[in-house]
Amino acid sequence: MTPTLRRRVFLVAAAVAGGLLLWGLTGLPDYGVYPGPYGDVLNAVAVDERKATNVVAAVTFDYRGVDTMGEEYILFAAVVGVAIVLRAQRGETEQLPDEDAADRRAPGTSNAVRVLGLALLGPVVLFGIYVVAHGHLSPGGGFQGGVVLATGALLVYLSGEYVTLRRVRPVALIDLAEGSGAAGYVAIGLLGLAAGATFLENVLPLGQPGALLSAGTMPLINLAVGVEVAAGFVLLLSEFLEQTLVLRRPGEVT
Amino acid sequence: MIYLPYLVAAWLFLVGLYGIVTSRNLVHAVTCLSVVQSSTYILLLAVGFERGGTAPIFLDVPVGTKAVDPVVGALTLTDIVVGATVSALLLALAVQIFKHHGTLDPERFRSRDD
Amino acid sequence: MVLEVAVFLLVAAGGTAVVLTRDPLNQAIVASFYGLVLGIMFLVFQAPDVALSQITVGAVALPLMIVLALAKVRALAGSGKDDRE
Amino acid sequence: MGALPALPVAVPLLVAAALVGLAPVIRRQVADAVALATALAVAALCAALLVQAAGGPVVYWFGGWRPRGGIALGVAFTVDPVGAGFATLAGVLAVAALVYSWRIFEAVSPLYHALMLVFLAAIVGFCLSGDLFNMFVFYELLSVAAYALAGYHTEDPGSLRGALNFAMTNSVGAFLVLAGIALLYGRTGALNLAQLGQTLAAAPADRLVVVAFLLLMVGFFVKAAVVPFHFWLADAYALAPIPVGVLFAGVVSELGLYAVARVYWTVFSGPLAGGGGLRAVLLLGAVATALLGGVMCVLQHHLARMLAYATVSHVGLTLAGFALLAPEGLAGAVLYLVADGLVKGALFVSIGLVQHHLRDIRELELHGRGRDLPWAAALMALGALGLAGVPPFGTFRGKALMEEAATAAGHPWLTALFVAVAALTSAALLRAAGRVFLGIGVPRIDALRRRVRAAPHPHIHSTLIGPAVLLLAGALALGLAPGLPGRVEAAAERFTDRPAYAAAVLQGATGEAARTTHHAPGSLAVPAALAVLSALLGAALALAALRPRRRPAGRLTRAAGRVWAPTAAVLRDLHSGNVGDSVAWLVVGLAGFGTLLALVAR
Repeated sequence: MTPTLRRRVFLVAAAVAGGLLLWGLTGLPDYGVYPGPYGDVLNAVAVDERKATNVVAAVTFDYRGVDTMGEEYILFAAVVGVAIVLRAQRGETEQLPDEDAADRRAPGTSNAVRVLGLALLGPVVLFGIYVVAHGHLSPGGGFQGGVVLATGALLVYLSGEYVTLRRVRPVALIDLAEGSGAAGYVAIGLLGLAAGATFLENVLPLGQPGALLSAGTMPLINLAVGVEVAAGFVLLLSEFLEQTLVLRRPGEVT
Repeated sequence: MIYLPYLVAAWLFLVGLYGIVTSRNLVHAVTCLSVVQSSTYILLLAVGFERGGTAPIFLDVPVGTKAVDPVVGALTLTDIVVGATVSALLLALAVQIFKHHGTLDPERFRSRDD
Repeated sequence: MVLEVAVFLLVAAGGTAVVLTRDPLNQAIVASFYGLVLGIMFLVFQAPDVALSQITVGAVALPLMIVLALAKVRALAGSGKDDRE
Repeated sequence: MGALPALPVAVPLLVAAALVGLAPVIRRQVADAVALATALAVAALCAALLVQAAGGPVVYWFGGWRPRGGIALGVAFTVDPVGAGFATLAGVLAVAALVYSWRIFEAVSPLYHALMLVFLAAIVGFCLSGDLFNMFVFYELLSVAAYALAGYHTEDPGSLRGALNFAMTNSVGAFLVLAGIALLYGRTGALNLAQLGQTLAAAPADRLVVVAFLLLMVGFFVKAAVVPFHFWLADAYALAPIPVGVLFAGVVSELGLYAVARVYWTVFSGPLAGGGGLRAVLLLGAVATALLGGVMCVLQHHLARMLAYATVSHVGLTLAGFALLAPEGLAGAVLYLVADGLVKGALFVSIGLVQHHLRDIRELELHGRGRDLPWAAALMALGALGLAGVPPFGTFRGKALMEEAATAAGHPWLTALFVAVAALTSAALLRAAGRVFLGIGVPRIDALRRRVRAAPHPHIHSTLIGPAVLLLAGALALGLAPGLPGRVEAAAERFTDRPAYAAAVLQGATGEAARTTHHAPGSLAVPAALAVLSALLGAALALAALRPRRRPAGRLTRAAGRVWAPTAAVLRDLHSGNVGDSVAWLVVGLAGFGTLLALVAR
């Protein structure tokens, strides 16, 4: 189809499909009316049963923990996929002759930016760890905290310390983190089996609601997810950054 | 008002698709796809919303306080993070396609190597 | 109530703006703004967990990856003319 | 072995993570061996589950969250023979694919093995799950692994474009599924299939139920590549690595149909029951898919692309079986799907053999160059017969069951469709086999110039032939195993029994052992004759295509050519492989199916 024809065909079809969607959506309860029962039951029992004050986290990592395991592996598969797809690319760019790369060197990073970036690094990493660790208590957890942690690695890059980043981010270590984050989730699931219960059963002591070490396996799963997400995003960012590796070869910036 | 969030979701779903269908740049198309995806989150969270309910976090409020559905929150919060990595995979494919064709415009590489 | 409606409409407008911004680099910036507004909408839905997720990912990580992908494309366009087919 | 249902998902995921974690230090041979052993274990575990499920439903609540008062708190795997059967098929195909990649597929890192295992685990999870959102998660997981595997040949721009189109279109399909889930959740506050079905059965279908079904159905049809949601498929399947193609063509498309059947029978069969209209809508999709796929298959000269369209076509056939909305049709469809999946897997391997030895995969360029590859020739010819559904292949039994069900449901004309489609797809393959292996027909000039033949009697390693032989033997075994159709029918009875399913899941009712249906099998003489007829028709068509043109063509031939040539050109043009086109067609299909459903549901 030509672009014009395709747009016309789409607009006609989308008008019909949109009408159908609206027709179906008006069959929903009014906005603000929740029919239950799933959420109501969980809100009533979860804190007492799981000693986790954040019911969303209790659903994510306990009641529906197997969904989250699947989600974690979607991330895992996507990251491995990016590594596979960009791998050939990386191999080739690294073979580019140095003088060719030097022509297109990025403008040097000013010292102020470098200092600011490095100064922010500590708070960002701390905040990331805090978000991961408190997932079962307050909003947050491994998914959000992992992304925050990964931006820390980016700060290192932005401050012009790519060489440092390379040192901070040896490929093998990131691969190891990526693998162990994913494996950790399954291993915690197998812990349930080892204890004679079911897969992903929360078999650790639950503790008291509100305590940092409470809710049984939830903090552990959050940790595994945090490692996985952080490693995954660092890997993604650095795979996309590899191009810039050529622009900022070791020795050119420092 | 009673259906407004649902309408917003339906609108974003179709607008995002419009963007993909008319896109002349694969990176643009990938971003449009994330708009389509966001509409499903809006829909899920809207159906789980209960007027007057608090967030389902009972750290400062006692259990039994009227709260919104925690399940839809759990379903979406993981999917948002994961969705971004899938977008990254699409972007990686787009970058590689650019490497071969020197363009990101899907209209310019429709030739088939059958 | 008025605030709610305003946020919803802002989200609808934001998503539309993302689609209609045809230049991918500008689009990444608009998408970052859209991610932020979406995060606010999720706060209105009383879902702070999701909002946190949305803001870290939608407003920061995803636009960043788009920009990086574009940077990579630019670098390729500048360098790799000979190894293109 | 109480944990049996969790293991075929958990084990490959764990191994995949370990492979990635140790990727920098692991050797290729170790990765090969570990991945193969894991796939074997998954296949064995799934087979054990199949045996267990044949005795009664197996319900496994993750985290030990049993339902309370009919409300599911957690996520359950609900294993029945149909789901476990598909999971086993996936395991067997994965074993074949990994054996094959062992030798032929150079330059792979452990990341490839990890992705294959994640892919396999996701398929198994999808087949076993009894929770709608959990099905979505595994659907996404298998999709993402599939996108990455489809784009594995990064040096081939076609493969990359195919992967991107695949990913964009299927993502939109997944979002449709998620929107459908949101609608259902807004109505019922439930995600468990049994609980959803029980809640919805209380009221007749209204607009929300119809639209939710539409969204789920279309979302899964994208994966199944039902027309007009199929535009992404050919590039993705044909240009993926051969071992990946084995899994794609063998089981992934079929999963889309499985999902529609599962969701219909557990969730929607109450409110949408007795729908002659729904049956008509589904049959329309089935006929369009079967015919368009068959015609496109004949139009291809790229061997893998040919198989890709054969997959589309046969998805259409199977959809016809499901569309009858009766246990007998479902039983036929299930048996056909499994046997057909094995045959297509074998065909992909034999194409891989050709590609490996002759360094080409295009029919015209390969003219006569395969004379020294008797193994590949035999496999391909046998595979073509398997596709045509000739006895004693399992495809024959499945098709006979579907034909019988179609006649019983008042649609005897479906038999003609089955014959036509089998003739088309087998014709394409036999034509290619005749040209490549026997050198029939006029060679293309440029093909003559590049006439590099395989080394005389090349030594073909058994790891290359083995998988294909095994898969074909499996398809034959399905056709010969005594009493199998009866068992499949019993399984289909249970698959379609919504109240019993709900009782087993929500109340933990074990239920008595499957009712043995004393269904007197109809005479197989007529179906067998029809199957042979379609194969003969296919052979005749293939010969007609290969025969050198006599100069004064008959008037009829010329008239046919006048219609055929422009039609073929238009069809080729429509299948542009363009992302925007695929998505536009998806919306057209959504609007079309939606309008029809809305009309018949009134």
